Amino acid sequence: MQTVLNLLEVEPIRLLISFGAVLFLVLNLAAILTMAERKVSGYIHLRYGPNRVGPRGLLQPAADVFKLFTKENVSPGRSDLWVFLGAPIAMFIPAALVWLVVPFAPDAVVADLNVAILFFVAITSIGALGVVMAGYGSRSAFSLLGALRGAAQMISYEVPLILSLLGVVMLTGSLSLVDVVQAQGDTIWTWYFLPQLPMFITFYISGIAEVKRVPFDLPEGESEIVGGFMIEYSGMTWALIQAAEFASMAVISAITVTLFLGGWQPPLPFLDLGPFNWVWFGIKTALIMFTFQWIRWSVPRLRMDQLMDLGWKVLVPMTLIWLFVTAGLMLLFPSLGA
Amino acid sequence: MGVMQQFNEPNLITTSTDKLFNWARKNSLWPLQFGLACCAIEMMSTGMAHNDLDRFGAGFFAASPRQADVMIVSGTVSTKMAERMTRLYEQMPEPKWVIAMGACAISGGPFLDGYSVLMGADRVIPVDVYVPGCPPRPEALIFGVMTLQKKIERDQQVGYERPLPALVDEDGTINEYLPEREYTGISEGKAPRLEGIRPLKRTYVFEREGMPPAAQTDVGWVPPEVKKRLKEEAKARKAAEAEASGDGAATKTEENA
Amino acid sequence: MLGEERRAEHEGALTEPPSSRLVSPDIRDEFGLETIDMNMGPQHPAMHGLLRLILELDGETVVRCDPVMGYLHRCQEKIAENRMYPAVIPMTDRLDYFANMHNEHGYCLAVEDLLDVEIPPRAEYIRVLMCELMRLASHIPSIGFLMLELGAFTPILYAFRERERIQSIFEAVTGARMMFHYIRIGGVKADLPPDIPQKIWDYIESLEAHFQRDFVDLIQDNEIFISRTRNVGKMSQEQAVEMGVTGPALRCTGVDFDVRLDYPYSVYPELQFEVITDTAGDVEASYRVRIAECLQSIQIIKQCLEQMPEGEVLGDTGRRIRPAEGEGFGRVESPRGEYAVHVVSDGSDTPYRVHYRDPSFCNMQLLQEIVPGHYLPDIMPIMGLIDPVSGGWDK
Amino acid sequence: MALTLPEGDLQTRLERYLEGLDNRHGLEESEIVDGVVRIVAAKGDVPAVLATARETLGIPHLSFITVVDRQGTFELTYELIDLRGATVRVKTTIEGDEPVIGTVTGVYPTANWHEREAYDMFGVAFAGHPDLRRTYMWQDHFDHHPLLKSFEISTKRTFEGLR
Repeated sequence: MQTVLNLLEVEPIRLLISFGAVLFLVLNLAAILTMAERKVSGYIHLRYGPNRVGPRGLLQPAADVFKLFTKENVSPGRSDLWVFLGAPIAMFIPAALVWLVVPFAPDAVVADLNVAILFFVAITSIGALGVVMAGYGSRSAFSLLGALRGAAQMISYEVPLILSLLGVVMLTGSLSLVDVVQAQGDTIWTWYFLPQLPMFITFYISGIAEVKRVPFDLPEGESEIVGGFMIEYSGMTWALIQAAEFASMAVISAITVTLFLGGWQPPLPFLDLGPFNWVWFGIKTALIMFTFQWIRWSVPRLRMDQLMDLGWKVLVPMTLIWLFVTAGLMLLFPSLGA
Repeated sequence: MGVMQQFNEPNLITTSTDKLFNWARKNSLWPLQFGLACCAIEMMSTGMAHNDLDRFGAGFFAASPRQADVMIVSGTVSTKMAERMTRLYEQMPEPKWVIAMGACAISGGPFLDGYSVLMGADRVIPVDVYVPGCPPRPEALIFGVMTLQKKIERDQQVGYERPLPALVDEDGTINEYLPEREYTGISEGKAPRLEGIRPLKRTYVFEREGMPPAAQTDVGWVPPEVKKRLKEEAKARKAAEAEASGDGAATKTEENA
Repeated sequence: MLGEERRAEHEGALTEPPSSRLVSPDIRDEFGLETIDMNMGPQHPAMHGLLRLILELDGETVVRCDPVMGYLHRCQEKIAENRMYPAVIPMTDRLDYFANMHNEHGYCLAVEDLLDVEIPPRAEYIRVLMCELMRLASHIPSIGFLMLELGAFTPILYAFRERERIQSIFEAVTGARMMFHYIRIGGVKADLPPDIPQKIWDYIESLEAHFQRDFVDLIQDNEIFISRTRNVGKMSQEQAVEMGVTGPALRCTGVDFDVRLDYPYSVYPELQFEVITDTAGDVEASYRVRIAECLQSIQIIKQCLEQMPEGEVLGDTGRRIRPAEGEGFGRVESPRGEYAVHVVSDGSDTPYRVHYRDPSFCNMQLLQEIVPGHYLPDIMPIMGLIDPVSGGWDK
Repeated sequence: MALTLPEGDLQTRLERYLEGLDNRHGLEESEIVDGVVRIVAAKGDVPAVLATARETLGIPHLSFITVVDRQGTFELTYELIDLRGATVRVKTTIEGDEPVIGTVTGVYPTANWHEREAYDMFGVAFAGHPDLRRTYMWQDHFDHHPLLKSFEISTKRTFEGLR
């Protein structure tokens, strides 16, 4: 037993095992989130949602996954096969990779990089590549439009997303996510979402845009371009795209919690659970994801030009102004900085 | 499924995987979002809050045929639509099922006499479950979905003989197996023409400028000079044909001689 | 008018006319720009049935839009020629399947025009009552469909909850949920069951109580809804009248044409109601017209229930309906606009010719007029503005 | 923007329409029956009559065009309404096996699809129509005009067969 625990201390083995655990979590997360999505939508729609498969319908995602496993995998006759089949993988890998730097608890992080925020920014922006590959590979007017929309949207919203991170980086003075969480302290009013409120809102909105959910789901646009870039995918490739979407949604929630809502820190000092502080992280992430779903079922979709207006004319100026305000305040009161 | 089909008869592996996959398939039947006519409204009602089809795991109406498992043919199928419907059916990945909802999709229903109405969806695609009614109540459609679930439960990968249509004697013995209906024809091109009706002469095809190719086969009114030219061309063609057939007859007689 | 202040507040937010987005073909050639052809439909989630649009797109801007119909052509007019007069009524149910009662009513009016039959006043009131319930059951889902096509999923479920309740009333009265065959030549099939007037009254009261909450407060002031619908599908009065548009799509431009008032039929002259108009002529205006018309329908239903006389419900038409040679016309205001029927009789017991003027068919001509210049996603709210029904335009 | 709809008493308006049309064109029949101006015009006059109705008399709306196949002749009914209670019904008859009549799309743009429908169902050609395609049927699959009386569908359901 002791040897096994010692083995965990050895760096490459620890990394591999913890990465395996994270991958397992991510893959299951997609299933759990589809179920949550259907249940939440059910309650918003005044209906039950799945309740026949297993207790209270909890085995529904299992049925969906096994069905998709055995579904025929169609690729259109004129598609660019390698690009077509590579796209879901190119979408899934970045979504899963970002989990490497998410700190679940003080010691529970796969890789505590000192450039974790840069890593997050770099990896998420690869996701747009997968969308473009899917749209191009499918050879369909609908998916091409979806891919163009997706690329434009994800690249545009990358800018406010990164700019809104900078306030936190300035306050912390570090690019490590563990440092960011530790700098926020264990009381709810010292978390960064209060001093950085405009940045928090910007990050939240551009986060929704980054993961392509309503009201920013233009690349999919079910009632316009019938699923957009994923219109031609079936079976497992489609499931992989869905898994990537849900994983990236979860990762954006997790990063929001880490940067602005104090990560694993309890809201008040006496609620400190010690080694079980990851429960706080889980609760906060779930809450953010619930708000994503709440928005999903409540508002209509924007149009492309309005989306660009919002991104470039509202969010970017707002973050830039607040960046200068933060910098000025830090110059005036040096105690603010870490 | 290639691995499984190497077994000649059912064994432990095939039966247990059958159980798992049939359970998964029957509990996750995603219908294609394919509303044809009046029945589509009742199909929508079925998916809505009062009759919540999502309870059975069948509530995700897939807009793209690639992600759908079951096609609910909800309404009258016109001959113009039959080709599109067949194409949609072919675009769906295996395994796939079809529910014919309503009298029109079963037999043509009240529009049976119509000149552009297909007498039942099963003339072009194989149908698994028929739900009668005009339109069927949502409860009836839910019953149809549950019937389909029972059918899927019986499915086997190996050792399952599909029941063939047969002529059966009074005592129940099978007299003669009938050939299976082949579903070809419509998706390859043309819908079956109505027979026994004299084609009228007052239609002409012409190409319209500035229209995409898909719309160019439609008919338009033709100015008289073009009409004249078309008539002359047809006459010339007919004359050429007559000449050719005359030649053919001549050669034939020569051969006989 | 609902939300008039907010409109003033937002004025000038989107003043660019859609046609200015179009690049002229010369410029396109000069810069080597290419357009793409795209087929939308017939199987498409937002096409209200089986409509195929051949689109030419310049980026996301629609250059040309060509609707292709006929995917649900069910030979209604030919079949009607081969059936006896009463046997055509169930076929008209299947024309515009969101306005079944109005279709029956229009056809019966046309045949009664041929026959000169006396219709009992109670039957007239029941007809109007049922038609207005049908209008509610059509307008409320059409608001839901508009939102569904904009990407919000929830309103359609709330709308169908109301439709389900109205359908249960229909089922109690007529025995069917959708295809009623209730309005007959000379009256209606049967009297209302004794407890139904009270049930309708209770339902209408409850609908009035939560209508504002479910369909106005939830939608009207949503910033995204406003930006997606304001100045989208904008048309002038001349344009609308020229293209033969009727119904809410015409009234949202400000032309107060309503068959119920201008070409009065049945007992509408005895009832008090307003013609709802709006001035903007865009999708948002049509939404507001539909909302206000629902409230008017509620008022009409209440008046019908209060004023309904006792008596017979089916006039005497004889066992075999065989009108003299001639022509009959019927015109009603269906939820989508002016629905007219022209019946030609040759003295036999089958009509010689039946022609339906369906509002969906005529209103759809707007598509090729107003869609060019809009962005691709704007087609969906414009379909919501016209709100056509497949069975109607294809007959 | 604002569109002016005809005003005044219904009866005076009807008389004005009747007079206006009667004075300008040689009509075969013209009368007022039950609040409807009923007019029978020669085939060639129809576009001109409708142009007068729209341009001079200001009747804004063409409701529908009905074609009736009288086996040998075709009877066309143009129903115009002024959106305020008055109706003008213009009838005409086309002889012959290949009916042709002038289009009214220039006068009433809404006639576009009505004429396409009439062409599809009856084969009545409208000379000068900008886009005379079939609306419902396909040329590839179907080369009949189905509403002609010469085109028969399988069953005719009347009392005649039952008694």
